[in-house]
Amino acid sequence: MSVDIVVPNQTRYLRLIGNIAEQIAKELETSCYDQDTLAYHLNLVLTEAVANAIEYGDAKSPNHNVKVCLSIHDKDLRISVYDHGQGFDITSVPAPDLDKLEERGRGIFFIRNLMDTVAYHRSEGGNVLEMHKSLG
Amino acid sequence: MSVDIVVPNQTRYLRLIGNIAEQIAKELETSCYDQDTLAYHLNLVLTEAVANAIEYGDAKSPNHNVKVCLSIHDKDLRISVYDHGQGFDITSVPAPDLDKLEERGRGIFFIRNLMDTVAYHRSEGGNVLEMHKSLG
Amino acid sequence: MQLETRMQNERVVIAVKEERLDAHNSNELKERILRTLEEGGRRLVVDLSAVKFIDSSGLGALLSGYKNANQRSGSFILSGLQPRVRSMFELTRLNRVFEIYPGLEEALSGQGVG
Amino acid sequence: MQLETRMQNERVVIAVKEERLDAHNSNELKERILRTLEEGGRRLVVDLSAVKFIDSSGLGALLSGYKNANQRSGSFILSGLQPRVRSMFELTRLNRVFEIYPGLEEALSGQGVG
Ligand SMILES: Nc1ncnc2c1ncn2[C@@H]1O[C@H](COP(=O)(O)OP(=O)(O)O)[C@@H](O)[C@H]1O
Ligand SMILES: Nc1ncnc2c1ncn2[C@@H]1O[C@H](COP(=O)(O)OP(=O)(O)O)[C@@H](O)[C@H]1O
Repeated sequence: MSVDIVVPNQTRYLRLIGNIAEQIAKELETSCYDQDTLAYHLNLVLTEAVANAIEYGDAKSPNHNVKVCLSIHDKDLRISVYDHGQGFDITSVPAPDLDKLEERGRGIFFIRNLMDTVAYHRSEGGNVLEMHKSLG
Repeated sequence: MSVDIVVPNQTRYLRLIGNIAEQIAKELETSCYDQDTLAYHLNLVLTEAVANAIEYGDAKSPNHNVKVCLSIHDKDLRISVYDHGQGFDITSVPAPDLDKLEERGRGIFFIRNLMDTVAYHRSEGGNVLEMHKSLG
Repeated sequence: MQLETRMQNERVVIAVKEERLDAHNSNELKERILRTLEEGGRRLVVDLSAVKFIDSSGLGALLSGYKNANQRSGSFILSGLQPRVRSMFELTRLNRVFEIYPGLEEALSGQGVG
Repeated sequence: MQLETRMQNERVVIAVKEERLDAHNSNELKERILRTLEEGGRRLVVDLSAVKFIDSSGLGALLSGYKNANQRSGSFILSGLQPRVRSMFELTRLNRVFEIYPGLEEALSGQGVG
């Protein structure tokens, strides 16, 4: 199963993407996961990733789109979020110091916490955040 | 905005597709349409079209997929549902005689009623049901 | 599919405990209705109050029940249609075919039934 | 964004009437809290009972309110966190930072506040 979503790079579409993620989670057979918790987690991971793609991805072109691909095969969940920005080195993003009360910097933290693997690299003339989780 | 969905050709995925359609409807700006009614109608149109694609599309290969593409641009809603079956001539499907109590034959009727235009033709080595509605 | 069958006021009530009645589960409802008739049930009430969505196959399953009950001189009534579900009956004019009551209580105390 | 601000028990209650608190609307909450402080409100309660989903920017908006209230020697407390929302506070250990009450009633009668 796969779902590809393309929306204008506007935060008002975060809800749609998050809700679609929840609907998909409802259909997944998971042994090791409560279904509603999984739904929240997928919603959160997509919301954070797409919010970043909107914020850091080419703000100069307000009519740019953000693309999201979700696929599930044999209990393997893969999510890709594409952006057209400068890109960044995700391996150099430190874990946030949770004792410091920074207002920002918990997005990648959530994503890393809730997915098994996370990578970011150039792709298709832009960048892609690739995430994977085993639902086994 | 566009959403493409690929699911195994099994009726258990009708709910997911219908629910995604409802989520999309919630984000649409419509002047002439109650939002919840539009949500039901899109849910129904997709449920009917995908149920047909599953039933009449190549039952011999149980691992075949059904593809659905939804797009909205400038208040124009387009839905395409692909199947890999024998195909049929949609123009020769008569309107059902509503006074006869047939158990079947109301799917295309609903689709025609709720969409502005409906066409079916060969495409991509299979067939596609193309539907359009103006949300203007 | 979640279907609850019980006797109430000398009727067999089949309550559909699903939000969707569609091509995925409508056949199961059709079979349940048939089996109920075969087992001698003659006054059937299908309670749809939990159903938020019905498609053409769901309507077909109910029509099958209606026709089979008629053949056996039984009665077949519906209760609890939500507004959007009801509008699908109207679009197909099946609201003129089925005996439809707002709620289960009215259906069970309904006059002129079976 | 649906935000309800009202005085209750000498506190300013800001009730978030949205199911989602995310990057689309969290800035509006942040601004509303700031304005409340600028207008002299010192004992703030943010009621999150309607919120089913919060992301990192929502947490950030609440932290901004917390820090700004502290700077002005005000109090800033939260009420009504749904379980899954609460678990996001736990994952980020912010449950140790914020004063959190199960419901608005407890928050309004809370001891050691402001
Ligand atoms: N798609 C992206 N493109 C460029 N930089 C990004 C992207 N996503 C994240 N970053 C960088 O990683 C940092 C951490 O991201 P995140 O944890 O989501 O926190 P926040 O966005 O609140 O700063 C950001 O500040 C930004 O510099
Ligand atoms: N994707 C399809 N491929 C082939 N035939 C189709 C397809 N969709 C519909 N049909 C034909 O059109 C007829 C009417 O379809 P419909 O109104 O959905 O009613 P039903 O499926 O209940 O018979 C079907 O009986 C079938 O013969």
